Amino acid sequence: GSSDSGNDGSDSKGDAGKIGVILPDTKSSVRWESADRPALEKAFKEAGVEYEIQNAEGDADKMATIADSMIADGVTVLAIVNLDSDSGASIEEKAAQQGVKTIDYDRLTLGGSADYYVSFDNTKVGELQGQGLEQCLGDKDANVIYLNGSPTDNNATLFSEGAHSVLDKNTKYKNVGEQAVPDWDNEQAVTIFEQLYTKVDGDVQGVYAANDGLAGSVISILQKNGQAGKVPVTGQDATVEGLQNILKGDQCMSVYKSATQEAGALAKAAIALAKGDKAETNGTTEDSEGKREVPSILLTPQSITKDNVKDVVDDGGVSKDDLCANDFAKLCADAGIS
Amino acid sequence: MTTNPLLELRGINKSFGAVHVLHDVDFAVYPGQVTALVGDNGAGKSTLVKTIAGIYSADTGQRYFEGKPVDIHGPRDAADLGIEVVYQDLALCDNLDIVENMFLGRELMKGPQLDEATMESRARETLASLSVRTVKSVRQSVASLSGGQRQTVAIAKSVLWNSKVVLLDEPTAALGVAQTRQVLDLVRRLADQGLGVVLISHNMVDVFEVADRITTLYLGRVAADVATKDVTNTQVVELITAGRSGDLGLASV
Amino acid sequence: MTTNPLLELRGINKSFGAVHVLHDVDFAVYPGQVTALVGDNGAGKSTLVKTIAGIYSADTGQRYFEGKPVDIHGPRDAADLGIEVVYQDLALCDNLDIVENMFLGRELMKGPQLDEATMESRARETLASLSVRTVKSVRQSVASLSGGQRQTVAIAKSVLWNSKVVLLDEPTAALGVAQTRQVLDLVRRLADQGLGVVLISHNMVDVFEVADRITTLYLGRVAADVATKDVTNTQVVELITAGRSGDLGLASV
Amino acid sequence: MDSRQTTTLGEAWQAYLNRLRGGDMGALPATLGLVVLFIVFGSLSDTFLTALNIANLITQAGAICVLAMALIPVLLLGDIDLSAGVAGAVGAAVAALAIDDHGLPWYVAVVGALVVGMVLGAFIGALVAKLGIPSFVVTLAFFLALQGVLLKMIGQGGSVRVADPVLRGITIKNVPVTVGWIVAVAVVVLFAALTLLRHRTQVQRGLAHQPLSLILVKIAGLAVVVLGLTALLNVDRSRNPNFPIQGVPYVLLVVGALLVLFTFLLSRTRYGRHVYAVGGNREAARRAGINVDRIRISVFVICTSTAAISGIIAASYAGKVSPSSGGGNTLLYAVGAAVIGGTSLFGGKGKARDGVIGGVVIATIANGLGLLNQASWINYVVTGGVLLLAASVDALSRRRRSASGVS
Amino acid sequence: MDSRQTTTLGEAWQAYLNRLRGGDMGALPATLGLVVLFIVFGSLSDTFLTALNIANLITQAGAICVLAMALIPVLLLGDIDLSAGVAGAVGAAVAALAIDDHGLPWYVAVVGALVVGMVLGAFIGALVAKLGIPSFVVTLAFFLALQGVLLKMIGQGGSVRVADPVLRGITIKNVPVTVGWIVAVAVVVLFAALTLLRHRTQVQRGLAHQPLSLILVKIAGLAVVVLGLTALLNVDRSRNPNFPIQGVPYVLLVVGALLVLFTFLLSRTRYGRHVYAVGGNREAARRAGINVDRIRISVFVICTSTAAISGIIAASYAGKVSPSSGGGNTLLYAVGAAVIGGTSLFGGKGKARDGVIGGVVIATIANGLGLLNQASWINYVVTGGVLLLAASVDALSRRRRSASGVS
Ligand SMILES: Nc1ncnc2c1ncn2[C@@H]1O[C@H](COP(=O)(O)OP(=O)(O)OP(=O)(O)O)[C@@H](O)[C@H]1O
Ligand SMILES: Nc1ncnc2c1ncn2[C@@H]1O[C@H](COP(=O)(O)OP(=O)(O)OP(=O)(O)O)[C@@H](O)[C@H]1O
Ligand SMILES: [Mg+2]
Ligand SMILES: [Mg+2]
Repeated sequence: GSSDSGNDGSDSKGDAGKIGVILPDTKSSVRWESADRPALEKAFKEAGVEYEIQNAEGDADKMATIADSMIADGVTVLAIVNLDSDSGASIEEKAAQQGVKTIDYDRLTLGGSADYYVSFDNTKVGELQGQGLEQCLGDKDANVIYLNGSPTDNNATLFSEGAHSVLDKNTKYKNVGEQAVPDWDNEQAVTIFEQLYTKVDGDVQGVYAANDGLAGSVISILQKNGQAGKVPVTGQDATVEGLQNILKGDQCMSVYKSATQEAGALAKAAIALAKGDKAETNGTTEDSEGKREVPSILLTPQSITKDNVKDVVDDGGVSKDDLCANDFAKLCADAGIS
Repeated sequence: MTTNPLLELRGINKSFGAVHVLHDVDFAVYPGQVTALVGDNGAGKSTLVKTIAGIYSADTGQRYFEGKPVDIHGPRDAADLGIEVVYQDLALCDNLDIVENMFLGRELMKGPQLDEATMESRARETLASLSVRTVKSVRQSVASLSGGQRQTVAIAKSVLWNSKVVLLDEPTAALGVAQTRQVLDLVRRLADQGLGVVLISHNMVDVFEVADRITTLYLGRVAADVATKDVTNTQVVELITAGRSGDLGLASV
Repeated sequence: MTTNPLLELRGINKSFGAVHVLHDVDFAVYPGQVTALVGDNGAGKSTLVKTIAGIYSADTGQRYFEGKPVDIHGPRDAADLGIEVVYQDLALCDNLDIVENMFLGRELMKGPQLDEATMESRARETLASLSVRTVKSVRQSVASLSGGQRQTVAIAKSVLWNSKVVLLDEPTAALGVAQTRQVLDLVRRLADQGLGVVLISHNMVDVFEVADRITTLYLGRVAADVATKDVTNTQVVELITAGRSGDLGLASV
Repeated sequence: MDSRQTTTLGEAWQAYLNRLRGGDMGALPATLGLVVLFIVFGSLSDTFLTALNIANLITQAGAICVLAMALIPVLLLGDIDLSAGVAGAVGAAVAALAIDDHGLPWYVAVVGALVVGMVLGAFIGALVAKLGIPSFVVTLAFFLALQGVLLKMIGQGGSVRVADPVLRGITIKNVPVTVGWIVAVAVVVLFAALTLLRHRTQVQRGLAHQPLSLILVKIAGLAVVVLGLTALLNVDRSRNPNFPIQGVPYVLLVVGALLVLFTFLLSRTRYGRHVYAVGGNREAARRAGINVDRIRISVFVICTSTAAISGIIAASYAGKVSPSSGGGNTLLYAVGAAVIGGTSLFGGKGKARDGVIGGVVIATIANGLGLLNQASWINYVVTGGVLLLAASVDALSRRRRSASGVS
Repeated sequence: MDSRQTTTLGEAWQAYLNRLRGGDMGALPATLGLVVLFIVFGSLSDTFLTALNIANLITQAGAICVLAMALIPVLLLGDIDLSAGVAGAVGAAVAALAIDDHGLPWYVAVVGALVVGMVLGAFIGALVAKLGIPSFVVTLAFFLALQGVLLKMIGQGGSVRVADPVLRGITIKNVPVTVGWIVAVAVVVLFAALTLLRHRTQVQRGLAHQPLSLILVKIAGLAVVVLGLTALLNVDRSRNPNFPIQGVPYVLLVVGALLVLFTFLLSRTRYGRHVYAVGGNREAARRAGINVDRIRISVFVICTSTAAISGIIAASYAGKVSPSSGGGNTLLYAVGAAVIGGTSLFGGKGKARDGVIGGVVIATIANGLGLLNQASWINYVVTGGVLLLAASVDALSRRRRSASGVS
């Protein structure tokens, strides 16, 4: 009987099953708790289905524990954002054995047995980041530093690959330093970047940062050296921090993956499954390891620059109050956010 | 007794779990007198001392100080009443030096800072007065001291304050001949100044030399509480080892 | 001396940092004899014992055992030679019980398991033989023992093995009258069995009662090494406190 | 004379109360904390006390119980091993790669993991004992370095699958019902036989012993728990009629076997005695002729190799080893488990069972919270709060001990 | 008689060597470890010893030095505070939100952070001292619970910006050149005056004292370090001609002031004396009439409020507070720093400067490695290896101590 679980509705349809969603963590990105959870809750409540939403807090064992307890609790549809393919596959295997339908949310579980896949394309995100940096740099020759996500996170690898696939083709750009940031730790990122910056004597014209948090860390050092706004930095997730930095001109771009949109797609598919129907798909995705095509609902990420920050606010990705607090009110107004 | 006791305990019982260590112990300390507390190993002497000092809380029984009932909940309370104790297990901080240990809990201050200079001079004088000449420096950590040197520090630490009752639990056990002499003299001197002194010792020669009264504990019970002049060495040894001697001692053992 | 020493040390020097504690100490232990090691507090007696036992390594000097030069690098080596020590600071494990402490390092086994039953019976007999009657249970942790009880456990632990040399550092300091008697008798009995026994004590009465020889340390130097029958109590006390007595002792002090 | 030589149950109970009052509390305080947790979660969630969830709890607790147990000998010396979690993951990765890449059978892989654990432990132990570097620093260094090794072995963002049916089976398979019953009965009978035999010898030789009645109560208690749990787990707990799940999870046998082994090692062998001695008073142990360095090295060898087993259990449960396995707060939780169980970080005091009881406490918090479905910040707060609750039940029931001056 | 009462420099040197041999090593071993690190990284990277990088190092070391120093009083009691890092982040978040959301001036915000730290510390201390729960468990619980609180406080925005020029300036601004020189000279003069005055009193009253020559050497040493560092940092170190960077980073003043304060508190006040006493022998301290519970609570209050300053420095450096601030391995590193500096986890032994020296060691590893730009797994391994290297230099130079039996 907690306030945000939906099973207090006594009028929920008896024939509909119960939906379980396991979110991955609270640290790599804020979206899971601040966007996905409310969007999903809203959709489920409207549909009147029973549901449970939990966060594994970055711990694969914990995710397995949660899955066990959700199955014990009688969910019939289980959606997970895996922390890595193998742990995800093992959860899906257990679920399948108990007759529970599974959906891969946001991240495909390679070698898994999910019935559906709902996501943005991660390699595509990396490509957008690469293209964004290319645009900000223009035709100049540029030394580029890469600040990747956690070395233990496969998505970080995909983002980086996507970005490299764009930037490596451009012969004007030189990779002068590349480091992965353990656990996406923003504090460590500051030191790591400061040292890369010092190593090349500040001779840097562009920075690939895997998400807005890391971008913020980079900008902190650029400010210290009077370079903020002069050296373009990429980001991802369209967080308040990232968007504010874009408005200020310190950050070149971010990538918006509308959680509302994605959560809506998930909710729709899950509700359909819970009611015993099929979900509508718009393609398939290849699971290279499991050698199968997974029925998919794929969404397109959006590149965000100063010009279209407004789109994120309009979509509900961030609230205007948060974004336009204090000093940023004027910048917001300039960007047409009212 | 003509004078009233300075400190008096009545009907003290103390158990550790299932082990009943003190049985209805009555004990009194008179001003200007040395009371020797004797008993076999494990008789309960140290337990009694720690109960007086507030280290242990008694299960039952009442304490009176200068005739008034008092509650002692911890060493702090005992110190506030003017009770000072030299414990058998010494209780020194091995990580501190001699000066620091001697003034622990009553450091001398000079404004906001510790007055190290004064403390150091006073510590040095005190040790000299107790015939300790082998200590190289009073800034030495007590961990590096010899057994007797440690004991001297513990004595110096507790005896040199303005107090009304001093309890010494086997203070001369590890001391050399000269140092023992000094401590016995000190004990006598303290009593002559009007303090109540309790001396625990297994050395009957020392006990008979300085004590005015002797209280004997036998298996946690008071076997006898007599004036020194009324008993002989042999009688006391019998009281210690058997609990009774002639018509002195416990009724049925 | 007619017999050869069982254990002999020559020219031992030992410093702790800047503090020079033992100066060219020569020391010998003879089989069948009790050698008393006496000296003021801080004279270096315990340091000498620990150097013999391998707890400290000497800076210079040579050790001979049964006439042969030996190296002692740690307590294990000393034990292998048949040297047993009762330390002044007792060295008991407070988290273990009496039986466990007494057999520490030489537990009796029954196949792969500890033979608790035999160890327990033997521990009980041993304590009884040392006149300790107040110990409630030999399965009691040593942390809960009285000072004298602890000392008895330490003595029992080290004395009851087949050894050739036994060193006792103030073994009776905390003991009651009866227990002291037993330990002194034990010391004599061990010597009569042909062992070399070293007894450290500040109690001259005890020393004169059991010792065959007396070695006096004064500020880390050997002041005299004499047969008990050749000296008087007063002479020994002078040697201890002043380093010389008549023509005995250190040349220039 | 001996207070334990009482004979009637009434007297025994009185003696037991006295011992409690005297501070000799045994496993009671930690167990009490656990009972409180069960009551709290049982009343908040209908699912918590179902057979399915109890079985889940057992599998979830496996890895942390073993890791906490692995740490006990190290903690007994007053040392700590921050690297045990990651070292266990390295061991598990070795095993998984041996099977995956080299097609070796599972038992060879497990032996490989154990050997890797031993070698790592010997290294750590040697640095601590021979060079005298504080174990906190040595194992912090290994904690970091081994994460690098793991990352190298598994590859950035990758993971190694544990597909071997035996290893995977540790946590997802169950012992056949009849075998489960046989084992359960055997355990109870063996325990009864051994304790009664011991008691007879003690009485015959006039040694300190517990009253017969108390021993009978203990045997009865064990029988109720073991047989009750077996009965509960031998019922089909599946929600899916086509897929029956019944029997005792294999992991329970592994943990049980390790618990017996560790308890024997620590309380019945000379080695165990020496571990306690070194932890209680290192100098006294040295003077008693114990080779202190060897003991110090050995506990790290035991710790790290047992951690490898814990790593394998964790890998079996997650179905894989990833570069972050064993990292994060794994080790803090395991040390916390041992401490909640009653082991002291200052050495000399602790038992193998402390790790198991504490491990179950920690796993119960995660399990129970998992059923309550709260926002993640609430989960953090509640985890901390519940941990504190369990620990304060424990602390309060131990209080008299210090009040009676035993410290 | 007193070995310290020698007078010529030669004799003083001899006496110093003797003290070293006797185990009284002071700050030497840890400093030696640091020097080794500087040599290693200096030879591997050309940039390492530049003014720019030394300034980087100072800013990077700020937060961990302060956090390690905050932990010293707790460690002196033999306790631990696993929650200090996160508590510091909560304090920083309070300060940042006070400025951001409520428009309060920075000093009010900082006071707010300190108060939050004190309240948290008082809670933790009371649980440890009054209920008797082991500090490891209490602070593990707070470590978790406070992460939840932090997440709740800043969860929605993902991070709180530290835009206030004063707070941000702690790590990105520098003291004006002339002011820097004035402070540096003042520090040296003050130190010289105080030590010489003390020496004179000691000589006059015939107390134990160090030889004058040694004192002069110490003063000279301090002068060289302080003035040399000031000279180095007062040169423009910018790579960008349009944006000069010169002067001593403000954070150095903050750390220096805290170091002086902590050193005074621990070594010159009654309170400090009592902290050492309780850590050395709690029962002896109690018998000496010291209120042990009050001391135990107070160290946690000091620790957590100082941790808030550390959190603010970290936030200043990163320009924000995020939900992961102060989490992860932050605390293990800080404890490791204190231990490397020479503080014992068993209590009773340690100095404020241990935290600073150890903190610089840890920061140097990250700084040096950052210049080498290696693959992630190599970074992990090298961090571990270098930590071990620094610690073993320290351990080896301390060795004689235990050889001489002082333990
Ligand atoms: N904390 C404790 N727990 C259990 N038993 C204890 C405890 N403290 C003391 N005892 C027991 O109480 C009895 C009395 O101990 P106490 O230390 O008072 O003896 P004592 O008279 O001082 O002996 P000694 O002359 O040897 O110092 C002993 O049998 C001892 O074992
Ligand atoms: N580890 C050490 N470091 C420095 N000095 C020490 C150390 N151990 C002993 N000393 C010093 O060496 C001297 C001799 O100590 P030792 O313990 O041998 O004396 P002792 O003859 O046994 O005295 P007692 O009769 O008091 O036991 C003392 O002055 C003591 O302070
Ligand atoms: Mg006593
Ligand atoms: Mg001695």
